Amino acid sequence: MNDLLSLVHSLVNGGMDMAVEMGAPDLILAGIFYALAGVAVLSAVGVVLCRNVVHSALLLTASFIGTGCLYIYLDADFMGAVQFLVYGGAVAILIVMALMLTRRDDMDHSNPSRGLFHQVGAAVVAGGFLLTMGLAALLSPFREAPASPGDSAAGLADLMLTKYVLPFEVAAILLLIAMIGAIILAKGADEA
Amino acid sequence: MDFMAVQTEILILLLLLSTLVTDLAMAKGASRRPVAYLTAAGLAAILAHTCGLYHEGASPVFYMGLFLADNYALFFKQLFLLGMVFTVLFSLDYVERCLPHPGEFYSLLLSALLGMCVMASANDFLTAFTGLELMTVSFYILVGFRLSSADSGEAAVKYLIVGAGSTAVMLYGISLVYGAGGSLDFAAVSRNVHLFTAVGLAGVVLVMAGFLFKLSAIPFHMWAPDVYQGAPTPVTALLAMASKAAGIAVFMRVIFTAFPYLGEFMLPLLKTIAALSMIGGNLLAIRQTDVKRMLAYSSIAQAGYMMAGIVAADYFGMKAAMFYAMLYVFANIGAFAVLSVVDAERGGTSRRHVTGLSQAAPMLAAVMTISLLSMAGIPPTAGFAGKIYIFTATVERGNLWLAVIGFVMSMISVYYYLQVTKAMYRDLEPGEETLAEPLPVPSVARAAALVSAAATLAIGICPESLAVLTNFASQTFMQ
Amino acid sequence: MFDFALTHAWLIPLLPALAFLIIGLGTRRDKDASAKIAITFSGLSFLLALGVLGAVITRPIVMADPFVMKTLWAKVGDIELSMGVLVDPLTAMMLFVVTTVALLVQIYSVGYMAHDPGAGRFFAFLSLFAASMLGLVLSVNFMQMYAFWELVGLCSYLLIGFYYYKDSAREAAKKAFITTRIGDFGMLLGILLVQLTFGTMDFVELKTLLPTYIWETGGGILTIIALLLFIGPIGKSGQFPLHVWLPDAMEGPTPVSALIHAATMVVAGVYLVGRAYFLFSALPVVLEVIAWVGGFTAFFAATIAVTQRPFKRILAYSTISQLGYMMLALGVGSLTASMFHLMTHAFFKALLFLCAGAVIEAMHEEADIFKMGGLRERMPVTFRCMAIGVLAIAGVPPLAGFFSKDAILAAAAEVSLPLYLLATATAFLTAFYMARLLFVAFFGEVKPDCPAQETNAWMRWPLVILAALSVVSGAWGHFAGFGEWIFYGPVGEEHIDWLIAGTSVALTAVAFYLAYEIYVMKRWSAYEISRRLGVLYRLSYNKYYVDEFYTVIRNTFVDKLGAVLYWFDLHVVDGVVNGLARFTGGLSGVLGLAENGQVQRYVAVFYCGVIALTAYSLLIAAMLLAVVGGAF
Amino acid sequence: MMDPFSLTFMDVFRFATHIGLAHFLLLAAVLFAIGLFGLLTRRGLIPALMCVELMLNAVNLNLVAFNRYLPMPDLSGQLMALFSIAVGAAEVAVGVALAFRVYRDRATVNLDDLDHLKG
Amino acid sequence: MDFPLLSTVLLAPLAAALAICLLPRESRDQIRMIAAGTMTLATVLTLYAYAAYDTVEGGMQFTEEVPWITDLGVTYALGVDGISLPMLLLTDVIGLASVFSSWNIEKRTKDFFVLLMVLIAGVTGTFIARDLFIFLLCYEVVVIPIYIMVLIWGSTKRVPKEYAGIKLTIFLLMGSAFMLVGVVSLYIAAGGDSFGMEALAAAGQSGVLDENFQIFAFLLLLLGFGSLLSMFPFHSWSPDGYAGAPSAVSMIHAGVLKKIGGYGLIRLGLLVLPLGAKFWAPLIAALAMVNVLYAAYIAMVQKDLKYIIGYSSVSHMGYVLLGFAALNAVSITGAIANMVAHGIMASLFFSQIGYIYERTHLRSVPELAGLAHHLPRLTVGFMLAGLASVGLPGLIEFVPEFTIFVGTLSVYPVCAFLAIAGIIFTALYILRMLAKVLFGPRVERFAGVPDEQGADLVPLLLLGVFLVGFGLFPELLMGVIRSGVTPLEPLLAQLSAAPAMLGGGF
Repeated sequence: MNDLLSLVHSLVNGGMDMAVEMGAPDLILAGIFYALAGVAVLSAVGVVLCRNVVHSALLLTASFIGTGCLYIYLDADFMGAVQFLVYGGAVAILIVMALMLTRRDDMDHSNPSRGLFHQVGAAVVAGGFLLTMGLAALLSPFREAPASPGDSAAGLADLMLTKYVLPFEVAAILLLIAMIGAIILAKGADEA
Repeated sequence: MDFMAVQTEILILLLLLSTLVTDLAMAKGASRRPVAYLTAAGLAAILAHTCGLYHEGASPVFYMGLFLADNYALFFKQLFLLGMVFTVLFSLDYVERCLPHPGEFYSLLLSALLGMCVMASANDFLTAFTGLELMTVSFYILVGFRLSSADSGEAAVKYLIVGAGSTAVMLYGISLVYGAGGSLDFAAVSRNVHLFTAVGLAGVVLVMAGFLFKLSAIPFHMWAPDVYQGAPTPVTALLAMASKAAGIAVFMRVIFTAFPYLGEFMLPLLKTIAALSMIGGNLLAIRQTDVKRMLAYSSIAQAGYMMAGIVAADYFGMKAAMFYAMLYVFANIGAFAVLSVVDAERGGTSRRHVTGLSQAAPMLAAVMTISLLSMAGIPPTAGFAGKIYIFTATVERGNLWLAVIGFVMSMISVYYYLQVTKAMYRDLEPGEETLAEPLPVPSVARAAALVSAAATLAIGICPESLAVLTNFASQTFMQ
Repeated sequence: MFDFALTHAWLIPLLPALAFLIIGLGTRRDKDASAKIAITFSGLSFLLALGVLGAVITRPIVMADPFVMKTLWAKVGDIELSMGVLVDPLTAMMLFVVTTVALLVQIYSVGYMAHDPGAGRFFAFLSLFAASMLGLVLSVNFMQMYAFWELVGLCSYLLIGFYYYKDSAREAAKKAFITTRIGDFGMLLGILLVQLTFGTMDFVELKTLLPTYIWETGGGILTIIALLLFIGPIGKSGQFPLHVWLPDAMEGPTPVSALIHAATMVVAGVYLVGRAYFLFSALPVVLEVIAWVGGFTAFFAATIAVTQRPFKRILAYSTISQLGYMMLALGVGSLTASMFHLMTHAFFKALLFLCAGAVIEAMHEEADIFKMGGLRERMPVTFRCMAIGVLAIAGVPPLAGFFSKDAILAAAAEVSLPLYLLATATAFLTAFYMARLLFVAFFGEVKPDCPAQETNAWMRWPLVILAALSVVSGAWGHFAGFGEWIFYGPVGEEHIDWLIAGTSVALTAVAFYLAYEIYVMKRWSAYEISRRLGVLYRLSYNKYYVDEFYTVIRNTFVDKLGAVLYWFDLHVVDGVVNGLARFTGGLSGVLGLAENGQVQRYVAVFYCGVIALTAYSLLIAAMLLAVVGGAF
Repeated sequence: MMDPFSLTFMDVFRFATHIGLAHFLLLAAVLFAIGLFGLLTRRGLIPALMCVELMLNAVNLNLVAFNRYLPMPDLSGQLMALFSIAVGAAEVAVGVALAFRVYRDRATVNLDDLDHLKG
Repeated sequence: MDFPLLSTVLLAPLAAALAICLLPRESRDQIRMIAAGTMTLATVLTLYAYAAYDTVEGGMQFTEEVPWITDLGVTYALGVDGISLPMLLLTDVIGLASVFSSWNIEKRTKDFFVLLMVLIAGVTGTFIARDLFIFLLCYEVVVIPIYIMVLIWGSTKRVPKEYAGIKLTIFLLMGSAFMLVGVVSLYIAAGGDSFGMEALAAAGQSGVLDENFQIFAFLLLLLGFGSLLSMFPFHSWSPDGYAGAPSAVSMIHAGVLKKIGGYGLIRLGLLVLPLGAKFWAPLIAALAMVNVLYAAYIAMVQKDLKYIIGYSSVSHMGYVLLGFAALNAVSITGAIANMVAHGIMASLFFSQIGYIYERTHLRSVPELAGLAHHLPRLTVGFMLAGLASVGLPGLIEFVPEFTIFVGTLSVYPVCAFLAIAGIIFTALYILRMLAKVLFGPRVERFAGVPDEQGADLVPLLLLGVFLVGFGLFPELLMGVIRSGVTPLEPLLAQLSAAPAMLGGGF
């Protein structure tokens, strides 16, 4: 897994370094960004439109991976790693298993959508959200001043064990409880 | 790091672990009463312990001002503990009869409690968020805990879906606030002028939406009726009193410490939402026949009242909101204690199920009536004093119209509360005679109901006793 | 002795009141004891009244300088409501009349009610009535008068409805109360206006205040006040158009008719005008109204009486007619004549009614005079008394009616010829219908199944005493100087205008002759005459359809309007209330439709809220940006 | 503040080629909106959960981008994203368990069939 | 501090309620005895207070004061003056009578008397409270017991009792909602540190509350007190409510509870918001006039006895309102006295109707007839109440009505004129009812109905004594009221120059 991670890292960062050297950093950076963003967005679109739920799940993973790459693009290596592991791996697998368990028949139409009316309504709501958030992003005069945060894993570890140790513990309990709860709910289902 | 600041949470965590262990140690199929008693005793002990934690002067802080154990937090923690203790007590029978894994049930209750306590003390978004999620996830599970009931599962799914949507929004908001405020700390955020940019303001309202979801204020209320109705009755009780109060606790802290300078921006919104909640909640409750569902709508309205206190945006308003949150706990304990018994004995909580209660169990009927009247704000129950506090504060800030809406709607609410009273007290029709037969009431539940009713009346007649506490707690923000 | 009576005049009404209490709370089931108590207390009251009369005669108490005693009853704000006694010759005369008639009627009632199980109640009510009437007579102010005025109305109501099991009695009682109530309404308004205008309701004080007031502000508002006040007497004294209750009131026991609806209560209106004559006499317009109302009523009622058949009904219309006379006298400015007639009328009309009672009782409740006949032989004493009464009312000298009626005619003639002619015509009609009554009932053949027998002693002796009074009171009054005693303004000179007197005596004689020819000799068929007169007869027989008119009015403006308003209340006022409730419920239902159980709908709504909030925040942000610019 | 009516092609081009915070914010908004659309239209519970994950993911992008492009003193933005991932995972776990539970009761995991509670 | 007389009067019924709670359901006799004993005690104490009240001194007497809720400025302050003392007496007398009227209730006796005691305590509290908070508290306390009592022991005639009960409850509560807003804004405007009535009144009269505020706040109070007093068009709860309620509730409701409206208008409306009262007075007068005539007309076409008396009480409340609206010492004295008078009279009516209904299960006028033959005592009760209602002298209503008329005729000539005309219509419907129900031929169906005796007779005797006693000796009542109204005279004199809507009169 570590190997894979470093491979991707070297690929992305290597490309960037190359671009910087070539004197057209912005353009190339933009290209990479658009490529990754395209992967993320198109996969996401696929997730919500695919009729086969297994395809949806796979595309979801693709979208997650695209986003994970973007994290690395943003110098958040550790985040990227977690993204691949948790989302790309665990969550996706969990979901696929769930799909298998709850739906054992034909997979082709396993991911039905609501009717057109609903779709239009949903599109309006989603579009509205997009519009407002997009406007918010565009209307805000941020003075960008990228600070190099240094090693993301170390920085995060530091925060997690000092300043945010309490939420860290709480999150641990949260996971524990989620596990217990999931077991009970699922076990209850089995027992019935 | 000052671990004294988190002693309550640590104690709760220890209790949580001991319940887990006890549960595991017990034989399969054995009654889980000991776990319940352990939980209740432990919670009572912690509650007693917290009483000694009120203090003058500076409050203990966990680390870098990120986790405050101030009187404000303490007040809310006591509120949660109180609600939890009583819920455990009155639901002993219910849990044993209707829920498949009572041991874990108590563990989950405690984890939800832990989440709430963290929320009450949290002084940064990350802590608040994790606390909130701990509570929420625990509730997802608790709502779906009644495995014998399909409605319970449906309710849990709905809660999860809408809750996840709300979590997403809140996170979005936090992200934007983080961007604009440059930090996750409430104090640091409050000082950042970028909060006044589009991203900042949008972030603020999204965060607000996330908390308002917990308060089930209109228009973020849609989940509440279904979830309240489907959830096991004790869980509904907790959703109504504790979850909501936790939302209020963190909401007020966020407003007053993270966004203290956004008053002009937020107050019109909050007023509108408060008014909408008061109107909509009460109107929607009118048609309900299921008491739990009715209480869900009523809880929307109650959230509106509390928000009316909050929008006074001053010491008096906060005090009033806290006062109201506390008395609402007692009212809920009473109502849900009765409903739990009814649910366990008669297998439902619709008006049909409470019919004839005044003859089957006169004490329960009386407690139910008193509790409902407290929610409606009819003296001599605590609700009346609470409404006076809230709307005095509201009027003082010039929001007379809000007070008009509040009072008028609370009188309309009497209508649907009285529908329940009517069902309990009316003459039985032919064919309903069995409903008059005495209902076996577990003595603990009876005691819990009585205590809550007594407290409701006591606070109503002598509000000073509680007001002292809220004064003390609300001074936090005045320092 | 006289002083004692005077200073204890307040006992006069209180004694019967006490009797009422004792009977009501204690002995009402015991007929004899009740009767004894009632008569004893009435007797004491009568003695006191005699004492007062003596005191007034022997001491310098004159109209201008009455004896007054009063005590505070209630004080509201700065207005003091007092109760007390005001004794002047007018009062003394009234006290004497009322106590006399009351006592006699009570004695008579012992016989009359001998077989009625409710006699105890009857005596209680009679005592209450006596108390109220005496209180009214003694009033020191308008408020007291109004209070007792209402109370006599109550007693009238209770006594008319004494036979409560009879629907007709029940209805008559109700009608009496409500009709007089209309009058009371006007009177109450008048009294209130008096209080507001003068700040007092006391007769003595008003009398002194009034001239100054008229001097300063003229009589405009006073005219209104006086007219309003006069509405009360119109109702109480059965003046047109509120006379309708009086004939129906005959449903009560006959002693009641005698006491209340002939001798005392119905003259309260006349008495009121007399008592407040200082006010009325100062307002010519009002006097004219009074005169015309009185004159018209007198004639109008007489024309009705001519065609009626029931014994007591004829007497009732006769009473109305005579009350009209009294009003007429007041209207033409002669307090003396009015009061004189009031007194004589009290005696002879009470006599007539008591005779009627005796006859009707003897006839086993048969009231139609045409079913009687020849009673002269069966009931000789009653017949003689009746005859005296008839002659007295017809104004045959030297009986009482002659003097008092002549005084009125003389007074009317002085003021207005039309009124005099009206009064004279009335006198003629009066003589005619009274003669008709007497002839039809007492003359002719005895009907085969006639059960009549002479009455018992309890009933007989009061008749005799009243008959005696009917004979002598007129002459006594005339020659003892009634006019120097009760008067207003300058003392009227006592004389008999022989032209006027002669005319009326002659007309009376003609009327008697006609009646004799028609009803005794049957020279002309009464039926034929009525058929010839056609419309006139029907109008008269049906009392000019006044009752029917009122029924229409009541149905339309009271019951129908009430029904309409009730509809309005149910469907509009309450409809709005229910509508609001239904609207709220409906709104609840409509809003509830949003909660369709679809969780995605819930999410959508949630996000709509979010979008709205965000849009608002963007708006604010844009505004801030416009203000602040790039200052961030 | 940009005046949309005075934008030239060059302005647009420059904006498009200079990747900055705004791009990430927009991307996040787009991803979020897509997820939202899916959440509102997918009938199945599991696909809906997937869409929720998409949304959370979009938010994380926001956090990380803010942390990267603005002068933040520490990595709390990333940390927040990390916690959000954890929370998201927990929610999915519970959601999946619930899916089993509901499937057992109702033999369906379609959200629109879960409308027993309403009114 | 002396013996806490007023506290005893207030708390005795509550103590009785508690005691009854602890008794078993079956011991009906003990329950009744406790209720009756308590109310007798309260009545005796009140009578003592009435006798011992120093009318020369005037003002608040028998005062008690204990700080209660310090952060709101609420004090447990009790006291009576010439305005509230008659009301207190009324409450206890009617309360006592209502206990005896309910003597034969066999269905859920325990619950009934518990609720009745709470109800009486609540009403008592409103009249003796010197603190607005306590006033409100006690006022709203009474509504819910009434609802439950209507629900369980009420009767369904034209409308179902459930409807009548909820209508009454919600109507009154909606009114009180506006009142609460008014009170809260009043409290804030007066400084927000005391709910004490004296303090608020001082603020209101010293100009702390400006005129516009007073006008606004008074309107809110009027909505509340007006609905309570069944002011047109907020009256429609009243007849339905009485018709649905058991007789004890009707008695207390018509007899005392309604009077809280009038009492509140004087105590709060006039004393605290004098300018507001003055401004709205013409409207009140006009509505009062409508009340009198409109309700009288409707009463005329009613069939159900309780509806007749219900509308009659609406009509009579018109006089009270009119007396208030005229805003002078005489008219206000009349208004207060009229409240007492109507209270006694209406509760006597309802107790007698209750007896008829209990024994015959009939209340409809066309179905009843000739009761005088079989029920002479009941007839006396009916006649007393009816004749008092008509305003006969010697009975309690005469002087108050007269006083109101004197006080109002010069202020609102037209309204007063029309309202005085109401005495005709009152006579009409009352006498019609009496005639139909009591008199007429013997009806054998009622031959077996026993006349009132024992406990049933108590309401008649008790209320009758006051009905006649205050009627014959009105100074007993007016003297006390005068001592309460006299202190208002300077205020009223000031007010005469204050502006009113529509130029002040018509």
